[in-house]
Amino acid sequence: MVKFFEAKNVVKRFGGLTAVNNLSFTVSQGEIFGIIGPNGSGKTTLFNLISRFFPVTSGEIHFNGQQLENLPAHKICNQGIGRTFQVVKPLRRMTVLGNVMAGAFLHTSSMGKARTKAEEIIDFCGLTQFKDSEAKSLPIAVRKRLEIARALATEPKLLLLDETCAGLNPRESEQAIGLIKRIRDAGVTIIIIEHVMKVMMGISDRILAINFGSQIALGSPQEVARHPEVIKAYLGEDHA
Amino acid sequence: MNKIKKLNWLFALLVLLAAIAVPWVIKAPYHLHILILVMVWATIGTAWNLLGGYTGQVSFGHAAFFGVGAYAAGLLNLHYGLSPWWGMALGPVVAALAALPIGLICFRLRGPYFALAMLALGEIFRLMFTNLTEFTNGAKGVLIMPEITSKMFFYYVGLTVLVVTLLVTYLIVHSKIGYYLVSIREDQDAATSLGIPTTFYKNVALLPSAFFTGLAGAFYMNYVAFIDPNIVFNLSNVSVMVILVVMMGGVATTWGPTIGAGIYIALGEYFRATLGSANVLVFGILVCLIIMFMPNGIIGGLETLKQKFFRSGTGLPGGGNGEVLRS
Amino acid sequence: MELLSQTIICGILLGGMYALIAIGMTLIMGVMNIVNLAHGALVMVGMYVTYVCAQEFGVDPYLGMFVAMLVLFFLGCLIQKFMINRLVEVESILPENQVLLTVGIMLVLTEGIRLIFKSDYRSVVTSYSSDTLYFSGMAISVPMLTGFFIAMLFTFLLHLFLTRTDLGKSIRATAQDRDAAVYMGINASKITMITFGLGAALAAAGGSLLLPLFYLWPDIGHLFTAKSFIITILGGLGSTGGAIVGGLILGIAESLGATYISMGYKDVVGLVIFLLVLLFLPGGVRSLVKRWQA
Amino acid sequence: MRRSKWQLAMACLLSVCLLVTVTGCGDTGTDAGKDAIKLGVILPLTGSEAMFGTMEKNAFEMAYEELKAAGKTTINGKEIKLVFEDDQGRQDVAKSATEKLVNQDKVALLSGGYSSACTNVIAGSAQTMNIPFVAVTGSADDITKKGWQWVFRGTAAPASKYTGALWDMMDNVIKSKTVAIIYENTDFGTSSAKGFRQECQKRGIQVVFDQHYESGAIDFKPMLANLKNTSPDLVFAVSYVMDAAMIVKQMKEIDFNSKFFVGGGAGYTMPEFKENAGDASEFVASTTLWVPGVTWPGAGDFFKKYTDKYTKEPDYHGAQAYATAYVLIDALNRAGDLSPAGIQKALKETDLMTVMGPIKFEDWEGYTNQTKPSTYVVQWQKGKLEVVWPEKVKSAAHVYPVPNWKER
Amino acid sequence: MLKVKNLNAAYKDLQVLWDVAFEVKQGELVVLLGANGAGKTTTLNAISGLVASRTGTIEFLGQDIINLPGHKIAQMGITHVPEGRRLFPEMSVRENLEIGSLMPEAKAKRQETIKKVYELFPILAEKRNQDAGKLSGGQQQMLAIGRGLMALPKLLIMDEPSLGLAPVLVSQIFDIVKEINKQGVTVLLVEQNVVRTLGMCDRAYVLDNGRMTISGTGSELLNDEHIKEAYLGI
Repeated sequence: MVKFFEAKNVVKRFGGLTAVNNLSFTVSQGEIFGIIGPNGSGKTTLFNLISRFFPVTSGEIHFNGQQLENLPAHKICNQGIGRTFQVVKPLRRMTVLGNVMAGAFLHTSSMGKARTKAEEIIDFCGLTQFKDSEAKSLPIAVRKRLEIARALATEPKLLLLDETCAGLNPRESEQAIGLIKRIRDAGVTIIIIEHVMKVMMGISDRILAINFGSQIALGSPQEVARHPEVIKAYLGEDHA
Repeated sequence: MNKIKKLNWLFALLVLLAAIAVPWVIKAPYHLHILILVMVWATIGTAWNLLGGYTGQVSFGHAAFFGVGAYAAGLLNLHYGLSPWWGMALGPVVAALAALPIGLICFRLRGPYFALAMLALGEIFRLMFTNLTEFTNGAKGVLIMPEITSKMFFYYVGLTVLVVTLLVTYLIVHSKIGYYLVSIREDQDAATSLGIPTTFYKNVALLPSAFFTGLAGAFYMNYVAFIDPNIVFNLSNVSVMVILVVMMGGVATTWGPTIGAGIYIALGEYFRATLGSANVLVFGILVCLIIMFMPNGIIGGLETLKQKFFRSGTGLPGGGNGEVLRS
Repeated sequence: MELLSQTIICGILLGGMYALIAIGMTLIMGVMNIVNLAHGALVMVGMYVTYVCAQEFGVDPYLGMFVAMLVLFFLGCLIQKFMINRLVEVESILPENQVLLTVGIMLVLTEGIRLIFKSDYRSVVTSYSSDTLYFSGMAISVPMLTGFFIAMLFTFLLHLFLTRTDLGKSIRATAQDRDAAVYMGINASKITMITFGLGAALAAAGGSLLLPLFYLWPDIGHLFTAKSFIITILGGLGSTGGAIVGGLILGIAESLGATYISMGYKDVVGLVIFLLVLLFLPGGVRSLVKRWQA
Repeated sequence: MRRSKWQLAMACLLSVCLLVTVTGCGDTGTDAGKDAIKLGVILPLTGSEAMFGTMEKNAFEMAYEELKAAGKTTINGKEIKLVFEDDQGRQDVAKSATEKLVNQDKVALLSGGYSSACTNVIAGSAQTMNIPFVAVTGSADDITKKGWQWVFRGTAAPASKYTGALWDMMDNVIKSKTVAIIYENTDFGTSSAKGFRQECQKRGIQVVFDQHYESGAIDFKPMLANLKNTSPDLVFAVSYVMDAAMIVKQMKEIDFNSKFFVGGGAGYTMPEFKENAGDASEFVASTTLWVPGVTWPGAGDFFKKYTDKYTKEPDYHGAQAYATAYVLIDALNRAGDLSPAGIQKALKETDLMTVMGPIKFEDWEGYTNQTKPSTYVVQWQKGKLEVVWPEKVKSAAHVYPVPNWKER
Repeated sequence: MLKVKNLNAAYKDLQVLWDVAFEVKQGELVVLLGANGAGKTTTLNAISGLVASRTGTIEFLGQDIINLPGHKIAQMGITHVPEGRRLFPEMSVRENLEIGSLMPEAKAKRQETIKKVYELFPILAEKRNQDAGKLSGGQQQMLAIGRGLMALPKLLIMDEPSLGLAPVLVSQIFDIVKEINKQGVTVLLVEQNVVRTLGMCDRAYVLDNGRMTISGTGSELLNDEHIKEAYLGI
């Protein structure tokens, strides 16, 4: 059987530094797959490898029967993978609607259709009241949601979310988590990076913990949270 | 929203009607001449704006396309004795063809490096057209004898060129392509993540930009009737001037380049007529002031003002945590 | 053979002079990321200062050069502080408006000078203007050789300044990481101002060295702006050594092009090299050296 | 907040400017239109050619004052007025200036034009608008070769005819077998070189070196070293002012000797050339249309008066403008009818002796309304520009062959 | 020594800190804890003057420094060892250290201090002529700390000195921080390694979403369940 998403022995080196070291994992359809790790452990690099912003040094990435690692970056989205950025990259001088429409144009060239679709998604993400605001004037929580909406507009089968909750207050965090769950319920598989484990515990089906680019644990949230290597990575050596 | 759109079209239609009526009101050929020049620059400005303003790829080498368009018209006449009006068909096509390899070369670079590469290419065109004397007549330039001399005729041709350019750029900008172009300007990484092939779309912006610049060049040749490489491939008088025109009017706006061209040409002409030998100096000071205080041009500046006036009341809906902190 | 060696000697001497002008630009572009199209105009203003010194007060151009450097230093500081620096606070759609501001500055400087001095061609003729050394069949112009050595000396002094003094190190530090420089207690805005002034002063020096053998008029700046860009990109941003190598490469390439292709294509050769370097060797000669060291 | 005020202020300023411009452009000149005869002169008063534009403007004004004193500037109670326009050395601006002068200021006739490019454009516009245009300096062959009846050129020779006197001298004295041509790649340079080349072919003289260059180079030595290797008898060079000085200086530096070095006008006769080239200018010859020492009546006076008045020596550009002013006002005085056609007719009938020699607009060898030029060969001798050919007007004997650099 | 009250800070139009208040006393080692994006780095940047818009009071040695430009603050004796080291990559190790001591007093003792730094980090002495950019991660971190020490700071601010380092090195870096503090330098530290830092600090504050939530001595917080929850969600 073809795996929905599979990374095989992925390695990325920058000069002498190994940012991602021989990672292998699979994600099955409909899952929320979490990736955690301390700052600088290679999570975002991994996303950049999947979305082809960087070329892999070695290893293979398969998605839906397609091999990704030799495709140009903009083709990844065509394959059905959407992503958000850790440091949000809104299209600053476009309105929220415009941002989302830019995503919606992937599958249509009609302004009307793109617009209807974008409005639906904006509604789905709870951004209706900001629809005509310029992206640069939005607060951070809205910007993060906007990024998700924009990625959703490309109709992804797999959504890569990079630190969606970082910098949000608890209320906003909860809203974001609610949104992520609704997206999953709508049939989109999600890989999510979080630094804060708390967020991951509630939503992830499985979690991959990495440090120094290598896997240190993989399993259910509870298993991972109790894994001594993870605790060590987060809290320091002698904590148990 | 749709109402606003209809109003916009209505406004455009009114402007067009007014423009069509102008020669029946202003009969002075000198004023028509100024207006014709304004339309030439508005066309180049609008074309440049598509690449520079909307796509964010600031070209310092649009003289290359302008010159190629003008020379296409001139050389047709020189070598084959064809009417230079055929150049209006050939010029833009040649300019667009020239843009293909240029795009392939220069879009490998970003930001100021792209600008510098375009600048170098523009200069290379100038030098090549100066040196290839067999083909281009070199520095002697190309002189034609216009068959038609009526200002009104040129006015309407110029107007048609401008209207077509405005219409096409407007349609491009307000379509999928336009959204993609602005996305590329705002954030290239984000654009890529949305499945936008950025280099391809930069070329998509470059081709019509070169096409219409070439069209303006061919029209210019027909109107002014004489060109030489130092004129049409000139760095400061064409490549830089077009950027100033757009910056003055409004970067990435529909009407900006036209307004900019109007002000630029009219003001330049006025200064020239009134200020004597200090005219370029005053003009230079004005350029500095505009860039320092109205970096997005007159339309951009007015836009900011409008926002300042209206924002204070409404604020952001549901601002909550998003209140803006200002010290 | 004689032709070749004469060509190369000419190229080297010319390249040395170009280099000094370009070092000013490489400083400005490397430290502040400012694409300065007014650079040639600054050279031109410097030359006029030297010219006035020579014509009105009988000061030898090689001494007048120092006056020009001082004047241009302050002029550069003012331009940076009150014009270019202001743009940082201005929100604009296109970051390239900074480039255009320098175009405006160039216009103002050129036309201002024209208003004062008219468009007349001016030159400073010195007793040594056309002295020539002959060396196994090759002719070497004395003012060019002097200029070359002074240019080299200045470059060397600048190198010492940048590597040995705290101020110089602060400039380099600001270039490499502006915020970190502030963490170290460096007043980064003052440093950028000084750097621009220094760049302008060096430009003036380069122009002044050319004065005994060249001539000047208000539009001469364009020539130097173009050359400086080519050299700066060729040598690598912010690198004094790179500017020299870049200057020499450009000088020799132009000379060879003029001898073996045609004088008319001389500038095309320079521009094509410029494009090739931009495309295939971003970072210029300097990055080659780095790669070779690593 | 401060910035927004600035923006508002700028917006206001700009809109006011625009308003003034739109309404203002129309006003200039409509008021005095009736009781003056306007003479439009288009010259580069700013930009890189302003040096010559200013000189020509000065000469025009000087001539005007003299004529005024002689009572020639008032015709039937109407005063002739000079209206100057700046073309910035740009040809689209030249077109605007032409349009303005003709359509706004309603000038009776046009003059001016420094560069060939601008002159071409003004001439074309004048022809289409049926306004007489008398070119001052622009010397590209084309300008009077199009059969344009409204375009006149009296004080400037077609570039390819600058060398008339030189060929006479070549045939009689120099008799070179090999020549080298170097020229700047401008309209004037290319036209001159082409004319020279054709004459060479006609006479079977071998052209051993033929190269053009981009003006403004610091170092001509690579080209000159190449040139040296071909050792021609004579070098013909067409250069702009300062390139000329650079070329002869560097020729001296690389010790390149030819029997005769002759410039094709332009740079080699200017005071700046002598000043910059220093002793390298000695024995350099040039073809030219005019020198202060020429025997035409008033030439020396003009030179002296101009030098006194503007504290700067004029060159042939000044003389061209000065003579043109006389031609124009002469024609206006003779014209029975001050309509364009009347003036055109009067110009056609011109036969006037000026500081540039006799001016007579004739049709010959495909040229229309073109004065047959008198050209000279001049040579720098002991720091002075001496006329050495034609024999009958010479002010000093020619030095030929020129001594080698090292033997001076 | 350092007293922060009602500190609000924003990047452009994005507010990051809300009424942050804390205090560092002479000779203390104080730690700021918090998740990613909680505002730790912003707090430090606000203190050293690199955030454009900030309001409130930051009192250092009795003087309010909230409106001073960054370089003035550095000249007063606050030295910042920034996140990600921020070395001058194309300058040698020695030059990096020299750049650290531009202020008059520090400059007077430059040679002395360099010697001390070399003693603290012998590896730097060995590589003194190499470009900083070519050092390994750990060496770079040492250089960053060394460069900070060169200013003879009254208050040393360190932002995640253990970021991206191998465990062995992390431990080494903490030992050094402790050592520096022992030698009398007041230290304000931002760290992720909760256990290690709580173990060695005098006091600690926890930032959450730009607001101060918990504060106390190291040992108090070490046993606080909230900490664990904040980080691990268990």
